[in-house]
Amino acid sequence: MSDSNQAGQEKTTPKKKSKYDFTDDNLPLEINLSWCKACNICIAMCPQQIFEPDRDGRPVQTRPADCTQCTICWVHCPDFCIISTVK
Amino acid sequence: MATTEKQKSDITHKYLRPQKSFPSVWCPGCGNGIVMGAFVRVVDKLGYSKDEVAMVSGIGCTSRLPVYLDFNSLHTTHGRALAFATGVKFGQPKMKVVVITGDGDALAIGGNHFIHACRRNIDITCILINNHTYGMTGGQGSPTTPEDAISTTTPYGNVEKHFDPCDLAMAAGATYVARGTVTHYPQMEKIISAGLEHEGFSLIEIISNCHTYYGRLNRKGDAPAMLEQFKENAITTGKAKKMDEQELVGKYVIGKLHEDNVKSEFCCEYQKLIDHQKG
Amino acid sequence: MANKKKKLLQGNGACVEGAIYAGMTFYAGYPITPSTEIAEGCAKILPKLGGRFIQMEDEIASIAAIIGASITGHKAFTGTSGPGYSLMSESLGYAYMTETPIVVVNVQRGGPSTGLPTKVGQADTMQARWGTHGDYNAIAIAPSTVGECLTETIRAFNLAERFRTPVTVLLDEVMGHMREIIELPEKGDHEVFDRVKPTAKPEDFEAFEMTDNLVSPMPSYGEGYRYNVTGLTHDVHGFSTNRTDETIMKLDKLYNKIEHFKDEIFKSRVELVDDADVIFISYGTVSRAALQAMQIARKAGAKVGSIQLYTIWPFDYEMIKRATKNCKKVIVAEMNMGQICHEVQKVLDPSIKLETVQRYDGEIITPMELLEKLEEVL
Amino acid sequence: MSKLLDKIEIPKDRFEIRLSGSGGQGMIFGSVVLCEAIGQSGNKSVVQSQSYGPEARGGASKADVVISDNEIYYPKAMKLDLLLAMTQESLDKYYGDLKDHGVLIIDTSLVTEIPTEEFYGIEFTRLARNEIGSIVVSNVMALGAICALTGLFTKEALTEAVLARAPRGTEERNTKAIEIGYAEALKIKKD
Repeated sequence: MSDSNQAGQEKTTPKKKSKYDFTDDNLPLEINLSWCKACNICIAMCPQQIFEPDRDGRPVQTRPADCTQCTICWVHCPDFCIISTVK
Repeated sequence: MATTEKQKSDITHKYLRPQKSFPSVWCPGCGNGIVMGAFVRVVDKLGYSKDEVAMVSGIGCTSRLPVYLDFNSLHTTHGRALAFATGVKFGQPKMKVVVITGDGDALAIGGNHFIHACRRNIDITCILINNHTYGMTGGQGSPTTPEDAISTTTPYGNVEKHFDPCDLAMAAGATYVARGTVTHYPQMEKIISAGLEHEGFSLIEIISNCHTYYGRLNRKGDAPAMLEQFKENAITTGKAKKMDEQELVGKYVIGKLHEDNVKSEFCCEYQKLIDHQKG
Repeated sequence: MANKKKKLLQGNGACVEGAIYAGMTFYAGYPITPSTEIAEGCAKILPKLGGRFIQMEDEIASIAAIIGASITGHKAFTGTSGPGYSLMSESLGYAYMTETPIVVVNVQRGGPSTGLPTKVGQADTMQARWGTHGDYNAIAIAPSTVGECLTETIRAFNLAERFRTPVTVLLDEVMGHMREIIELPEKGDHEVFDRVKPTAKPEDFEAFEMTDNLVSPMPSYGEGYRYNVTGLTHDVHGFSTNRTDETIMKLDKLYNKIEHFKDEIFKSRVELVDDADVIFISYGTVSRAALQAMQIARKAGAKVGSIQLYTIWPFDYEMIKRATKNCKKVIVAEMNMGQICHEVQKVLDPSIKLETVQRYDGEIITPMELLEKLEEVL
Repeated sequence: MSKLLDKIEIPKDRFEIRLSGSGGQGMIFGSVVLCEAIGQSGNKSVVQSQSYGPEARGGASKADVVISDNEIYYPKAMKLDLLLAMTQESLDKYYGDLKDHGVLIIDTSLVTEIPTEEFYGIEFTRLARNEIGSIVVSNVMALGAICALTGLFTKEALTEAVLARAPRGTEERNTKAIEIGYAEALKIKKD
């Protein structure tokens, strides 16, 4: 299934520094904007600064390729809006 | 099969009550949600069934937490959560009884129940989310509001002294006491887990942010700013040992502060009494 | 009858026996004169039966603990007196709102405040109806003998379980401490009612569903239903609501589940009222003085009757109206400055004069005082 | 119209006893034992009540027992059929509650001023001290006397009731006290 695909991709792209490869159409995180209250925590705490706020203050993944799946954004999201896409 | 990142990050959704509408009632960025996430991930990791967990709470922002989770939930009167929880635990000792409470709920109106639950060493895990203020009623001073801090009832600075909930619990006889902050997520999961697994009364104090009232009145900024301050002001127990009292003012000593596995637990002792008396 | 086990018991002790008979397995309490023997009795007997006794830090914690225990499936019980009952008021309201069956015995003493701890009173009668804030319907019952302390406590548990509501048993200091030889009931002598458990699957379960008799089946924690219990006004699922229709539904349910079935709750002893010129109305220990006065007065040729209320709340207005229709005067006797007399007045025919005998000095009303009043009004 | 109060009388099926003395003389214990002895001796109804409170320790102490073949309505004494007074204070306080020709039993080792000729005087305290070596059993001795004077219950029932409630190791003392009280009362019993 797709799991093995991604695992395969990981090995064949050694030039990426991050653990996972996130191309533009394969975002590292799925964000449930209908639950998001725009608290800014994910944006501020992300060590790779992959987010930028939209005009309502909600996170947009502007530098997805830098995501290291460190978990900081989703463990600190008080509203359970952020889910990893890595299967 | 190893859990994937997607599964790990999605655990919380397995425990949210399907009948409740989300997002929660809390302000954007409220630490209560962070603690809630940590709690369910710990429960999942420990493998407790939903039916065996009872969450008891009193009144306050924090006390709204159990209603969102698909466990047995008891939302009680202000300050009395530990007394109700004592009835639940003593009535059904096989249940994992967790009290979610705030600083006002547990230490002011519920102060007496707090010290007596500690004294009895009844196997309840008390997660005290300390935001130094009364959030639900709009930012009044609480027993943990620091000296000089501004609240709506201490508009010229707090002249009262504050409680240290962990010291209080230790002195009163709690057998597991630990402190964390909403910023230190892995450590928070660790102490909640240890508290749940500990047989006896455990107090888990989580320093949390009320940027809406406490933060605004004391110019501490928004939620991310407050979380950042917790990071700066948190001192691990190891480091704290090397610091003097003056240096520790305004700091949060985080980590396991006390553990006693010798002192007997109340329900076990009573069961022994029953077994003996029934003969 | 002769074969039954007899025992010399105090009223407080008989309450314990009654509670045990009814299946009580959990007691939480705080010592207070003149109810302490209830706690002491429970502390002694419960562990022997596999039940649980805990002395809490105060009465607030005591009622909280029994509500918690009731939700885990215990028949739960506490005993107290006026000051403790006042402290319990808040969580008593919680039990009304969450429809949690519990039994609270209030061994009344003189009040207000600390009052007369070792003396008798009946001044918590109105508090038993209106003690906590908000709208609700309450059940309060009042025995008058040691034997009735036992049987009425059984009835209190049955009513609590049947209606999913707190029930207050109003004793007083004299009754709590007086001793009588009573027959201990054997299994089967009295009906014991257990709360109705849900039969719905957990996924279809509504914790506070509307049923024909307005009482929702009640599961215990740990049985797979995982429902929410809150003191906030809540919908049928147990989740808080601000909606006006759901609020009305909830409060109507709390009120009507008792109001519509009050015939099951009423209990009174009506003696010789048909030809009576004067009727005593009383409850609790005072009823014994009233019956005594009636007996003496009848022997002396006066046409006197007596109504004793075992169920005080809900108040049986219809019965009072019916039973007093032929009399000329009614004497309400109570150990307070006038509480139940106002309820009686509400339904009394305007042609009937209401008289009262009241005592609030910490002493029991005597038959002689009632006879003196009788002479005055005859 | 009046006259109701002139016509009334206390029901004859009631027998009302008051044990009175000072706190510590065991009046309440005595009344409880009395109830149990009566309970064992048949199908009578009994009600016991007591003065209760801080003043019961040290000051005057009293306990009422009402006995009847029928349902007992009023649980306290109205007009005493029998008064036991172990102290001068209790006699002064309660003598007025005794009905005409009621049985009055007095501990004559402690009570000296007696307002009537019609009484049974036994030196319970002195006898207890001299014959048994402990004044603690004077209350039980008085019960022995009540047994002999009223016949409300048997001596065997009384002994059984006392031994069931008394602390272990005091059986002999208590049995002896009952015997002495019983015998002393028989000596002075009027028919």
